[in-house]
Amino acid sequence: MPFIPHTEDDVREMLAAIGAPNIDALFEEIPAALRTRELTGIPDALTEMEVGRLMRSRARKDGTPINFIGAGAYEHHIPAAVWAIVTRGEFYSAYTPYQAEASQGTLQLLYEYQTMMTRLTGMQVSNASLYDGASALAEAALMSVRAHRRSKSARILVPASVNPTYLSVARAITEGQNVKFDVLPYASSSGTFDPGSLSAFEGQDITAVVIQHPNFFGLFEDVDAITDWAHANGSLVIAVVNPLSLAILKPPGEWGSKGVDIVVGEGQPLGVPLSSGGPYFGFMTARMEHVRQMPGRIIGRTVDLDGKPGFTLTLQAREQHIRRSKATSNICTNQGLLVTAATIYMSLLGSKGLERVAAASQTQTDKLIAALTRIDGVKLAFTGPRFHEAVLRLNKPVKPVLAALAERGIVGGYDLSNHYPELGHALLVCATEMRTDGEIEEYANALREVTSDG
Amino acid sequence: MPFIPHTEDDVREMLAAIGAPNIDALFEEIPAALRTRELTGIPDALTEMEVGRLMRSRARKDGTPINFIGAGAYEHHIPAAVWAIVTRGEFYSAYTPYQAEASQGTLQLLYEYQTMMTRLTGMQVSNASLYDGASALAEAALMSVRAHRRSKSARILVPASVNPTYLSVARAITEGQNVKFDVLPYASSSGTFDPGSLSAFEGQDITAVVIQHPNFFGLFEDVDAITDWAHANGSLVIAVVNPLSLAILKPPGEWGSKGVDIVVGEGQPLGVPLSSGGPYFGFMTARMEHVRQMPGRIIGRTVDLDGKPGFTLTLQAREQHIRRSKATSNICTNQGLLVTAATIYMSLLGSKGLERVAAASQTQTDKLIAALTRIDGVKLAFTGPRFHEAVLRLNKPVKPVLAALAERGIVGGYDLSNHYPELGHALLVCATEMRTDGEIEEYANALREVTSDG
Amino acid sequence: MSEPLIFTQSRSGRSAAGQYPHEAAARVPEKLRRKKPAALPEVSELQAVRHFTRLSQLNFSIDTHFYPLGSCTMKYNPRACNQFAMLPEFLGRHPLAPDAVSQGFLECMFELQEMLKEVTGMKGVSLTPMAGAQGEFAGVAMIRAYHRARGDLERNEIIVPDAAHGTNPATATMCGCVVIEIPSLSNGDIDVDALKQSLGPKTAGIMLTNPSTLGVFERRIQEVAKLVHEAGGLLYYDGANLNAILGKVRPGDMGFDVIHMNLHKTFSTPHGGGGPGSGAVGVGQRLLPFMPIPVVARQENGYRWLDERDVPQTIGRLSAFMGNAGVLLRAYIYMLMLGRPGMQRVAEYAALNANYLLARLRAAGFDAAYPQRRASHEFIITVKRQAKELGVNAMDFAKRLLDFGFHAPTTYFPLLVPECLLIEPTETEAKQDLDGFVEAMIAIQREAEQEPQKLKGAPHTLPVRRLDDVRAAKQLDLAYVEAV
Amino acid sequence: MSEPLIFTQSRSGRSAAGQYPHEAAARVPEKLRRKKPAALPEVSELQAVRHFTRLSQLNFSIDTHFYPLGSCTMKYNPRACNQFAMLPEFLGRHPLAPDAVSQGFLECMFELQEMLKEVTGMKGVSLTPMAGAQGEFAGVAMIRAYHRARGDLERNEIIVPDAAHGTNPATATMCGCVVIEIPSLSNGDIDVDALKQSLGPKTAGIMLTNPSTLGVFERRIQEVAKLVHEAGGLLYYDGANLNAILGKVRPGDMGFDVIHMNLHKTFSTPHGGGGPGSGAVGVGQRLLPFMPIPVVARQENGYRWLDERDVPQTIGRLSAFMGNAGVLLRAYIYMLMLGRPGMQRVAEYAALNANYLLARLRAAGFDAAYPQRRASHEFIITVKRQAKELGVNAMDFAKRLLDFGFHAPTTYFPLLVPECLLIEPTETEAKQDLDGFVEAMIAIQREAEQEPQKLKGAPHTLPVRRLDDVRAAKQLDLAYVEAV
Ligand SMILES: Cc1ncc(COP(=O)(O)O)c(C=O)c1O
Ligand SMILES: Cc1ncc(COP(=O)(O)O)c(C=O)c1O
Repeated sequence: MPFIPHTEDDVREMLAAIGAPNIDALFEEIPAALRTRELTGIPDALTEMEVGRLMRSRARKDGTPINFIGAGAYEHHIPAAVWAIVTRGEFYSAYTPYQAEASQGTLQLLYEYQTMMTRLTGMQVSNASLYDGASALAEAALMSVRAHRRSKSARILVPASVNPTYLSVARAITEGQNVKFDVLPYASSSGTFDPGSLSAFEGQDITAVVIQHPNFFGLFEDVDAITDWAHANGSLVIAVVNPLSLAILKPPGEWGSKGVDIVVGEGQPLGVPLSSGGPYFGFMTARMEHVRQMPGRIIGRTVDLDGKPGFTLTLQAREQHIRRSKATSNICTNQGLLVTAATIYMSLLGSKGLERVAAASQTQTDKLIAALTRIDGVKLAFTGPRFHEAVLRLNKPVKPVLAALAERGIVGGYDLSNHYPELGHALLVCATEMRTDGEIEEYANALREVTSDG
Repeated sequence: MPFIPHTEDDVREMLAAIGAPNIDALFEEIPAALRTRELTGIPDALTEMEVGRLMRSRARKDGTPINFIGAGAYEHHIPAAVWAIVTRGEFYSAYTPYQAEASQGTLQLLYEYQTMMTRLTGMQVSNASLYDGASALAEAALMSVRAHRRSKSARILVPASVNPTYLSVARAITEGQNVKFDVLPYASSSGTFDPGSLSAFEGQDITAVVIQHPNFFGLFEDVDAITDWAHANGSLVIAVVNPLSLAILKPPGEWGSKGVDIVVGEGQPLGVPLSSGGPYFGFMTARMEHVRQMPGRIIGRTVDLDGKPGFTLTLQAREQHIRRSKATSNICTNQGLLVTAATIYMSLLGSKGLERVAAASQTQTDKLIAALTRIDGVKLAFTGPRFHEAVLRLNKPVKPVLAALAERGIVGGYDLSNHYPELGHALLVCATEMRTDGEIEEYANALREVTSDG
Repeated sequence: MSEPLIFTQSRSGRSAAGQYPHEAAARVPEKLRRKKPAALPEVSELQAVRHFTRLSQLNFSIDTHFYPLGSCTMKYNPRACNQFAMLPEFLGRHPLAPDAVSQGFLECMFELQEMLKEVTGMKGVSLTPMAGAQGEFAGVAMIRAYHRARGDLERNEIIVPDAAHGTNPATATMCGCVVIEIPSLSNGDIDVDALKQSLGPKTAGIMLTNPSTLGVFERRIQEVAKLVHEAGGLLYYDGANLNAILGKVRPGDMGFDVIHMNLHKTFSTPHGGGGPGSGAVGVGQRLLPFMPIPVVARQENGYRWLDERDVPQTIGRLSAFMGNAGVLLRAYIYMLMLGRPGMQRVAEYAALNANYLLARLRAAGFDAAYPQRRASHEFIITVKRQAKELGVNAMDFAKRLLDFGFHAPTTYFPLLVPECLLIEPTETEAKQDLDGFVEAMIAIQREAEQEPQKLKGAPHTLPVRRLDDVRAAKQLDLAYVEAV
Repeated sequence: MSEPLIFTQSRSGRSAAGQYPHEAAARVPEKLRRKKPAALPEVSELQAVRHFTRLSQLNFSIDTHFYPLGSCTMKYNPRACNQFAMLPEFLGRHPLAPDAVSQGFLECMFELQEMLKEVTGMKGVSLTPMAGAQGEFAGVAMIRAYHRARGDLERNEIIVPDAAHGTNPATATMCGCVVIEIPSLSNGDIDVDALKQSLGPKTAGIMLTNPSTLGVFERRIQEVAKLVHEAGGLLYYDGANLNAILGKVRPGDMGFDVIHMNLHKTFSTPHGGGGPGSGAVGVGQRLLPFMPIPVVARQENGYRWLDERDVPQTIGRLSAFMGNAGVLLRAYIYMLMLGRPGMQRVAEYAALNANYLLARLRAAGFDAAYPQRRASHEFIITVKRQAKELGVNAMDFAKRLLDFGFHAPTTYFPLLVPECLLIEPTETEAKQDLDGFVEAMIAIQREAEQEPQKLKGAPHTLPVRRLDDVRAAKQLDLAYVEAV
């Protein structure tokens, strides 16, 4: 019996102690009519060896194509030490640190994480993670509604240059609480949001303005102007950022004249593998004044009976297990293990390392774009300053091009035509520090072939 | 500076404390003429990311062919838990447990290992490992010379059905101490050693007789008769065994009427991956009366100042760091981490699990032989009872056959023609529980193609 | 044992230089450029490895301790799940990679959906929710969408028993619903009369977990289902406790319309010191059109994700991609290793362990909260009597258990049982360890009688003694600030 | 903290059933069959995982502690080395697989040979020895083979300084040689006069490590080399201490004919609580024909192993296959990450740390064994004075250091320095940690003066207190026997 330690003797003695004739008797309170007869749809047990064989064959089917997509998930080098430590049983198999004294490892690590995230984003407080970047934006929207006492509208402005999936998720999650997102077009020439277009909303009750920077197209937004407009208009500002980019970009805490109110984003670039989209982690930092409106766990430093410093979950009165229907969010389990990875990652890289990674990613993307736009029928859509992604316009539909590239072992980018039909045959590409010059050349050669066919 | 934690400030302060003008001054005692100028043959440093890329490309070159060789190294399923625990820093990065109080984890584990090995082999004492199976045989030979006070000959009988490489290694290592190995032919009909042929040595001063069981051809030897002959002749008996086979075979401690004197073998089948031949570990167990002649570390249980049980290196007076030129062996560093793997492996499998693995390996080998000998020109050389290896005779030279199979992703066996030219085009094949019926069929199909060519 | 903050080990100019590219300079317009580097730690690789390795040792975990945390199902997380989920191809797969290079992964996900349907008795499964609470969200959002699609716009009340996990009412609120709390009877069952009174034209649905967090099976579940359905409401099953009934009774067969499962509990994916989890949802016929996307479908030319075009009435997306894929792979692998017989054994041995532990603790003089009932996979001991007579409370017992090498049970939840310890041993613990726990409880009881300050001051042998939570909440210290 | 033996957790009939094949029965002739199963532990997977995880926590290690064990070079073992050496293709490669499916691995081995040649200044390298001692064996065996090949059959004396590691004389014996021990001078150098007297027509060679295990560089090495060569002997370099001179001076340039390297020290492969190691050997021109096989060669059609047919005068094989391949891969990866500049830094910072620690300890009143000398990568403190004045010895200091969270230095080696602590901080430790060690030593010295029983009874905070080694050796308990 895999995973069951009971011997026959054990079972006999245990039943005797219980006073039950057999194990089945323990389920006697379940109405007989409801009892499951057989789980015919479940296959027989496989041994670990057999499962390993199966999973390796599944994995082999997918192979290891060279990846040029970003679109919210980025392939960066992850130091071997990160996951060697993350998967240590003491981190991997512990629960949420409810018993603080028996969880100081996790708690101190989370406190260190919170510190790092406040420093990276330039804010004062951080929670201990949300599910992912998209749901973090939803939580930020709800938080802004709670935090902005004077605003009654629950109306939030979002440029269309924000990750469209983030917007869908935010809508799905906040819809029950009547949050309204007004989507504002980006400037078709630049691919960025024009702060001037905000003047139409001057004086209106806008709870918050969202800024994604770099935006979904990889471009830099005019964050100062938008932030200042929002504050002048009495609105809060929610920044959506790639944490890695903050190694080279001014932190949201310094945008405009007083900095943003809430920062969220996807933590994946900090030491978390792509792994089909998750588990990743959403991060959230904010101004201290909003801390009681924050969703999620927060760790505080305190002292023990002997006055020795220690760490504990704090401000739990915000949370569902205490406040129930009045909690700031229903979140309970978060993404602790990924935060563990990120904390180790940030410790190993330091700000200098992050800066180098960010810069190298930018450089490789520049090379990628140079190589691809040399191909007839491939054009750069927006030429402004950018981080490590860019929109290309092809001379033919993107989907079959991507399929043909996949056959050549290349995952060529993200097809924008569903979300942004106005861009035509648009493809979002990305290179990180992981992409070599040789791989870029390989991609260019393949794309040349594929786009010139027929 | 990868791996160097020093900041410029640190260096300055440290040099000041030393009173040295610069780091170079610390090497001033090295004659100037000898100082190395530049290591031109060493390439520039690679980052971890770059090394990862390089190593992955090297690994890809070798691929993952399906393996049908044994010949001393066997591909068994290794539970995921084994190496997850073995590579924990506390095991992985600890030194030999000289400071017992700070090494109780390693020491207790080794004591548990010793216990398991004595139980598996049916002997009374075990050391904490030797380098590998081959060098363990060499050490056993030397030990038998020391242990057998009455024998003056240092003469050891070895059937030719013993792994020929083990014999080479034993010769290379014992040669300086004038140990002489007399190699006795195996019976050409059966592939096993005929105990009757020992009568020629009756009454001679033979220090020890070596028995490998199952022998190099995978066949079972007449261990009782050989053991009893040796003891009757006043010789010691050294058994060379595959530890996995002992789950189904009578342990050497029960061979003949009084059991063997020393047991050695290759520990690799117990949870150690093939990994190109090492690191593996040699094991050695023996009768208690010989313990002071054993080479290698031995762990003992004792008590601490408070009477609490604890573990420590013991009988160190046998070892080089105490006894120097009079030590039982020069061995110092052994193969501790692999023993860690084996101990966890044996704990997870238990004797029932080992028995199943052994039986499944035997079954798959039977199927393999049935499938291959159905091919024209492929014959089974020896038909006696066997464990999980067998000798096949092909109708053409083995080397090109193996090369052709390798092209088809199959590592088809071990070419015996160098060591056993008398066997003709002989191929030693092996299947373990890891080989599926499908893979066996794939091999048979490939071999049919390859042997029928031309 | 304690470990200084990593920031105190940092020195300007130190780094693990092998971890980042040799040279690279970013091009950022002046006004967007970061001026002062973020003060992240500057440590060597060894320092980081040592720091976090040492930190890890300060934790209790399943891999090191018996961890009978009720409602959390802390059972063995097989190492194989981790190893195979972390095969390089799986780790390297971009979530938006074309289907052509994703069939292996998609096949796993499809089969996982199918198996979860089978064990829950539901008609459809979406794997996308990233934890139990998000699964609950998806469930309640689907219930709302269902009523709305029928034009039944008034139904916004969600009935929740007082024993429910906090995420249930919190979720209802998040979905814009009004929470109607109903009491439990003293035997642990729902107060069906109170339920009847709560039902009405505004009833959207009810959220139940069965067995409840009181550790007992809701015997009148069929009646409850009938009542709610007749009132026009739907039934939500909080499947965090599925461990109790896996292979024994299926939520779909009990009449539930929607369920979320905590794969990080029943299906043994690790909890990672807080997460990640996965809250896959299963739905009956009525809610099929509303499932959160994406969902994997098998089609002629292979597997593919269904999206808003395929499921136009979907409640939408709940994550940027498709949920916690790596957690899902682990659950899939675990289910394959259990197989049909293993799946059935889960509840059997979970119940055996819980009932045995309960029997032994009662025999040792402890009070069960529901002494007339069978325990499910967990049960409640109340130390109300000890609190009154000896002045030691559930927290004191919990903290003292830590000194004995046992993680504490869940304390003070469910809220309706005073001084409660919610104990869930899980099926992967051996009798010996349960016996050890009983002995510890007996020893602590004796201490409570003879030297209660031993409990009050506990723990004594951990990296820290009892922490000042009040101070933590009052003098907020949420991020380290270097002394100047 | 302590953990019961796994045997006491075993129960008949328990198993981790997912780990072995469903069904299989062996066919073994009756008289060869095992009758009673070996009494291996019968535990669940969780029990095994928990047991060994908990055991691991009882260890000190580099990943958790500063570990200044002299002569052992306990520096950071980069995790990348482990990760890349354990790529599935490398783990799965059978040692006897045909060359056609081995080129990737062979290329790594070839390049490793080349790099080791470069850093040692030797002409050939064989990677096959499985630890330092086996490397020594190979070296001395080659020296013997060399003399024999020249018909110089009388040369069987190996000269070994008294400071040498125990493996040196033990190896000489194993090779059938006679050991001639020569003393060291009070300044740590070899007594060259004594050397001269020992040299003669029976001299096979000399085994030296330079810097010696006394932690100082042998300044007259050129003279020594000349003398030995003139006497017809060869020079063996014990390269366990190569960390001290990597990139600074090469054994080949000093005149050595053969060297072994401890890759598990200088090249930072892990020591694994006892091993594995790798004792690759390098040889000069004269010994090239005698190298242990196999050795990798690059040829037109790729890489291949050379064997006895290619190296007919070889001393032979020392392992069943080709040595500790996985260790070699780790060393190779490490060397690639260091690269040329990193290789040079090793000795620089190892020496900086050693000399700094020495300077600080001396400033704190401790006595250096060789106060006039620069430390190499390690140095010796002697507490002879404390032993005499306060009755506390080197062992007491060592054990008390454990309580302070530092692994003890090597004690009572080299044997010629009384009450010695051989301290090797290595280059990967930060100044802060060295400072912490100095503070601990100062505190212990203070205790030695004020409450020496603190030292005598140490350690106080570890899983066990000081162990009774005498009892261990007298009442041998080498394997567990169940009480009946
Ligand atoms: C009964 C019950 N419901 C819901 C949840 C919420 O699940 P999660 O923590 O995954 O969001 C939990 C777990 O804490 C639970 O025990
Ligand atoms: C100076 C010296 N020589 C030789 C050795 C022996 O090396 P190994 O332990 O790898 O056999 C050691 C290590 O213990 C050593 O320090």
